[in-house]
Amino acid sequence: MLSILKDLLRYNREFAAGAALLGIVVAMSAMSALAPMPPDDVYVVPPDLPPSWTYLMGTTSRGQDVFWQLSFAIRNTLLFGFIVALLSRILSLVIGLLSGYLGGFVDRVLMSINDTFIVMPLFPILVMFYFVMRDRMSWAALALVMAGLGWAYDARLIRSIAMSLRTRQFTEHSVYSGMSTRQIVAQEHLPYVMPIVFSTTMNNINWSIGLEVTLSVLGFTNINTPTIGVMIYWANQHTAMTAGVWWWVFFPVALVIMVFIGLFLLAVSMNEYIDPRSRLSRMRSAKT
Amino acid sequence: MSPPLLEVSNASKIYAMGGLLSRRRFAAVADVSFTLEEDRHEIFTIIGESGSGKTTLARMILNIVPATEGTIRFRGVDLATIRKRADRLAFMRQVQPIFQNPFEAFNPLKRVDRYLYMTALHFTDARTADEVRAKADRALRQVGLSLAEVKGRFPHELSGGQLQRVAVARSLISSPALIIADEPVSMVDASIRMSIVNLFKALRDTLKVSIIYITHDLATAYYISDRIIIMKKGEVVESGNAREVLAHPTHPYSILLKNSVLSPDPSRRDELLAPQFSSTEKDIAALR
Amino acid sequence: MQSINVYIVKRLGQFFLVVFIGINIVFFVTHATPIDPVEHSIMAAAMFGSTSPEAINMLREALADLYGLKGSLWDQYWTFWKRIAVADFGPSVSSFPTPVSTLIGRAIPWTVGLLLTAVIISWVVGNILGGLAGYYRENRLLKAAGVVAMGLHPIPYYIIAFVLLIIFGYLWPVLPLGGGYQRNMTPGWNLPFIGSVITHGFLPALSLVLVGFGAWFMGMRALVSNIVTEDYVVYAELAGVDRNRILGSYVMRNALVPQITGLGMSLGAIFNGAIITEQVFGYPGVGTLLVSAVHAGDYSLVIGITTISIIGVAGAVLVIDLLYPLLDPRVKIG
Amino acid sequence: MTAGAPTTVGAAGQGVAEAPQPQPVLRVSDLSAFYQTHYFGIVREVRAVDDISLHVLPNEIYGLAGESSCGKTTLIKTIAGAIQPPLNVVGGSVKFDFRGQSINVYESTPEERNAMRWQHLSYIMQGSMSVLNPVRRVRHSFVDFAFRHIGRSMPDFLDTVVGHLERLHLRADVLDAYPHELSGGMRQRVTIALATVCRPEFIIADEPTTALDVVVQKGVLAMIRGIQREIGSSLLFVTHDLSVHANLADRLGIMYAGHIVEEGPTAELFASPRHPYTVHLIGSLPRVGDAAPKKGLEGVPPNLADPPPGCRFHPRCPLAMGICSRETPVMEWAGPGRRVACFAAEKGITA
Repeated sequence: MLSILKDLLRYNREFAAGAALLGIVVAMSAMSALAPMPPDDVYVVPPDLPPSWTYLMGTTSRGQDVFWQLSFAIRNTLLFGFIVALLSRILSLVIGLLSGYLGGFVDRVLMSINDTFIVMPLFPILVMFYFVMRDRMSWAALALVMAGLGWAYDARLIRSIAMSLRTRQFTEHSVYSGMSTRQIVAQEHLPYVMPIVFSTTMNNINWSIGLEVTLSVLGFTNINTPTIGVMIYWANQHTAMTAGVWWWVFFPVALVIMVFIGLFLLAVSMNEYIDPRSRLSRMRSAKT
Repeated sequence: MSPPLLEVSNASKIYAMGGLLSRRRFAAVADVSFTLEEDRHEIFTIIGESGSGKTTLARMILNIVPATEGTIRFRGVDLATIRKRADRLAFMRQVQPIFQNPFEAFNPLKRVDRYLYMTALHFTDARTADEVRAKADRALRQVGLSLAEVKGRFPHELSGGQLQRVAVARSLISSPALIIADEPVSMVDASIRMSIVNLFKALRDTLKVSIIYITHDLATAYYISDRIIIMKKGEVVESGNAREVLAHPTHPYSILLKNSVLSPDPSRRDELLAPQFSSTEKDIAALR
Repeated sequence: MQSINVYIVKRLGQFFLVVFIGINIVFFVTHATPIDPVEHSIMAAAMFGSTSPEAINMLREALADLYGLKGSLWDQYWTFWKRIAVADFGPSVSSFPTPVSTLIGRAIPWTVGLLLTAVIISWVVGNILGGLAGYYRENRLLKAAGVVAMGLHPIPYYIIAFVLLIIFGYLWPVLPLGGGYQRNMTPGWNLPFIGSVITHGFLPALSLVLVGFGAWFMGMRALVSNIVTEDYVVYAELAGVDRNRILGSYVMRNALVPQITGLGMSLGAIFNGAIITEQVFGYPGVGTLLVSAVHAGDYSLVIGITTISIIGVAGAVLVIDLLYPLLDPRVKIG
Repeated sequence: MTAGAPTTVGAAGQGVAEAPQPQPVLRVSDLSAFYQTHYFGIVREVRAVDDISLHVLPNEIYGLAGESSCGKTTLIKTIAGAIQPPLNVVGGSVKFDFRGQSINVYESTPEERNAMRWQHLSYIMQGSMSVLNPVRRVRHSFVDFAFRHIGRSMPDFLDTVVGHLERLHLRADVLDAYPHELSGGMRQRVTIALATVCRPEFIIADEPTTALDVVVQKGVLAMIRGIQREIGSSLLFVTHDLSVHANLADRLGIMYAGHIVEEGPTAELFASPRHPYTVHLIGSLPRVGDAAPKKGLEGVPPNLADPPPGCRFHPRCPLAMGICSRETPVMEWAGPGRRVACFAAEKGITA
């Protein structure tokens, strides 16, 4: 796995670009540890200052330093995306593998439910969820709900791989080598599923961050935990664009776009790596 | 009197096909019976075209597909009663498969020798790494290879013939009484094919293993078989001593099959232009 | 022929399953709320100034039905379904006493129009350019389009809309922001009005099209670069069949099949995008209505919009699923 | 030095007394085509077709035999002008001569090549399952492939197609079927009909019967040969199955690791193979009624990215001599119509 990453980094331009973008973003979030003030404090610096050497990204109308504020926001946003992806990965792996291995009736039932969640319009449901939760809506509750809603598409992908692996001859060969089901799944099949899990994780993080930003900007989350969305929310509340405080909006938007493109590039390059056709052709040309 | 090695009595595999309302029954294997004796080591060949049910029958004997009617007994044990993992391991120790496509029988992401070690670990008394390696090496030497040639290699680093030899070696590690080989040479190159076929002969004569050889190729069947059955659409149409049946088939289908085999003899090429093989209605029926 | 019926029955079953599960989610989420929805709504209604006792009672009645304060949970559940079956969500709290269904009915044409325009444009343009890019790999213009698509695809609807808003609202204000048409106009089939609708819908539609274009472009390009290695394409090339014909009847025609499936599968997400975008530009569709309903604390309206959205999206997916056999003759077998 | 002195190309007929040799339809000269790839920074070159010369006469069936990944599929792709990077032609030429109208495949424009396709040169591919467009009716394939060559009005054209289908015992209604609605044998006959409807001078067939059952295979081969004789075209037939070649080919070329190692009239090649590889292949063919012990060949086919020096067969050859690992044997005339590339065969030693 490590050597694959090294190869990708060296020879795949998309992967390298994605890794570089994410590197910047992660470095920014790491800066939050060095922040001279807690994120919730307001009016600690003079408000509405444009970017300068003292205040790298300027200051907000609420008297916050955009740079340090952004470091907390991006940290929370990344963490949010990561946790949603992690939780929904567990769901999609379990459901996808189960459906694929067991087949038959179980598969049909699980996939009907799965398809239901794929076409369900999630945004109104999330809004409704906030609506009834109101002030009890927290960052963690939102993460849980989104993980519960965001597994379906990837479960379908994993299922299709599990199904094809089940019928491969080497699976039977492993059975007759005395391996247990657990050994076969963990040692023979998991290597095939891992790359797709990796690439869907990237896309899932994108998806959850996108929705989180949207909900936060509308004020439908806890507006006291700084995230990228919450920063834009406050900027909008203070009509930052009309007031000419463009840096309050520009830096969060630019940074979050870097996240989206960076993660997507990683997913795409990984997808290309795992595409059976391109891998097959590589193997064929190596053999002929 | 000890029970026979393998006793297939009136075994059938019937699938229900079709949609919600109309259910058709389709017999992949219909009422097949034959017996392999314990100490008459032989190559028993099942001949058939695609759709004849020969592969389904092989999978029934391997206890991968359950018989829907009739029984299959191995050394007196009804395969339908083998459920617990310990029983299944005991059965697999005595009955081992060899698959058609050597490139498919090994996981392309895993090293080839791993299958040998796993088999030795689960089916023999070898416990230490050295013992396991010794077992693998001994088996490989029985097929004309050695561990040194195979160790640490991935499937794409070996040729089809080598891989098929490794597959045979792996099946020998547990000293089975019965080997079931499904088209083991159809994907192997012509120049190497006969050495694999000869290998089966040698296993029968020196290691005293009975072999069920499944093929569509009458020529290799004639070359190595002791007894054969010919299957068509799930049913056995003719059976008996291999040389006699193939030299003088009596069932119309067996005769058609034999006449369809192209002779590797250019002097008889005008047979291809003979009327019965270019324009009669019978031929068209066969083509469908 | 038998199996095509089986296919239709299966798709219908899936439609009812989506509606059933969706409405159950709506029911259980609204019933798990820690605050008393009825009194909360009454308070909100009082804030909007309609305090006549009859009106309050009527409101209380409808809300009690919807949020289930009458009878056992099973009774509440049953009443809820009965109300939904006739699309009767009671009066709106924020626009009392207009019924919720009327408000939604007014908003739906805007949303459907926006969605339909954006989906058709992005699907058609994305697929055609993506197909061309997959087939003519070396074309520079198409390669550039690929880079644009790759940059646009991962960015969520909200951010794209927000960036467009900043560009065309503050940096280069040439297009109207907010509303579906100019305020002082009366709706009608006349040129100035239609022109106003188009200029007002341009930015929301553009942001939907940009995101959608990226997705369809990337998907189609990947599909095509796989399909060109299929035997039937190679064979047609060997036969010297006209390249445009190969691209149209062989490559694109086959790629269309999974792209239609993809359209059905992503309709829910596109709908999400549409209502988010509407809100950014203040477009008078379902999305803006939903957000204002939340801010106004209008329970009936939120439930109504969510329910109608679920049924609407499931219905649209059903229509696409039923069109699918026209494109893929092999469905008859499976 | 050689068994038969090298002579000019056309002089290799069965007898000088017969009518003068007709002009070959296909002439491949010193053709080399390599897969040149750069993966993860590593450049590799797979020499799948290496310095091959052959010709095919009018109305002749030329059989090409060889094991998997010996380069035979690459060779016919190169001959058909259907190559794409990473496969590149690095030397030699492919010339067709269709009744006076000649074309040099790698010196012509794409338009010229396209004009030749299907009218003069057609193809029957392996795997009839996937060569027809799955979402369109069979009729459209005939229209797309052949209409521009046959011309005439659409109803006339379809009449021609229906008449042609009858020769292959296919009813007119297959035109309205989708490919998945036909059986494997019918589909393969449809592709044969498709490849022959324009009565091309040259047909390339790549393992067309490999996926078929034996009973069906014999019928399909009979039809291919019947229709080839009827329209008088040349056929380049590729398969690994020597039994098929024995029944179909007029002349046979044996490929090993990117080279043609032996060539000759099929009957003579089977009767007296010269190259040790051919000797082995023919000697080890199992037959019903023959239980005499047969041997397999030791060793493995070479990796074409890194072939052994000298004769590529020498590591597996029972007759290998010192020179075999140093020099590459060239194809030399070895009797009337026959060529072989082997130092031992030159000296008259046989396996």
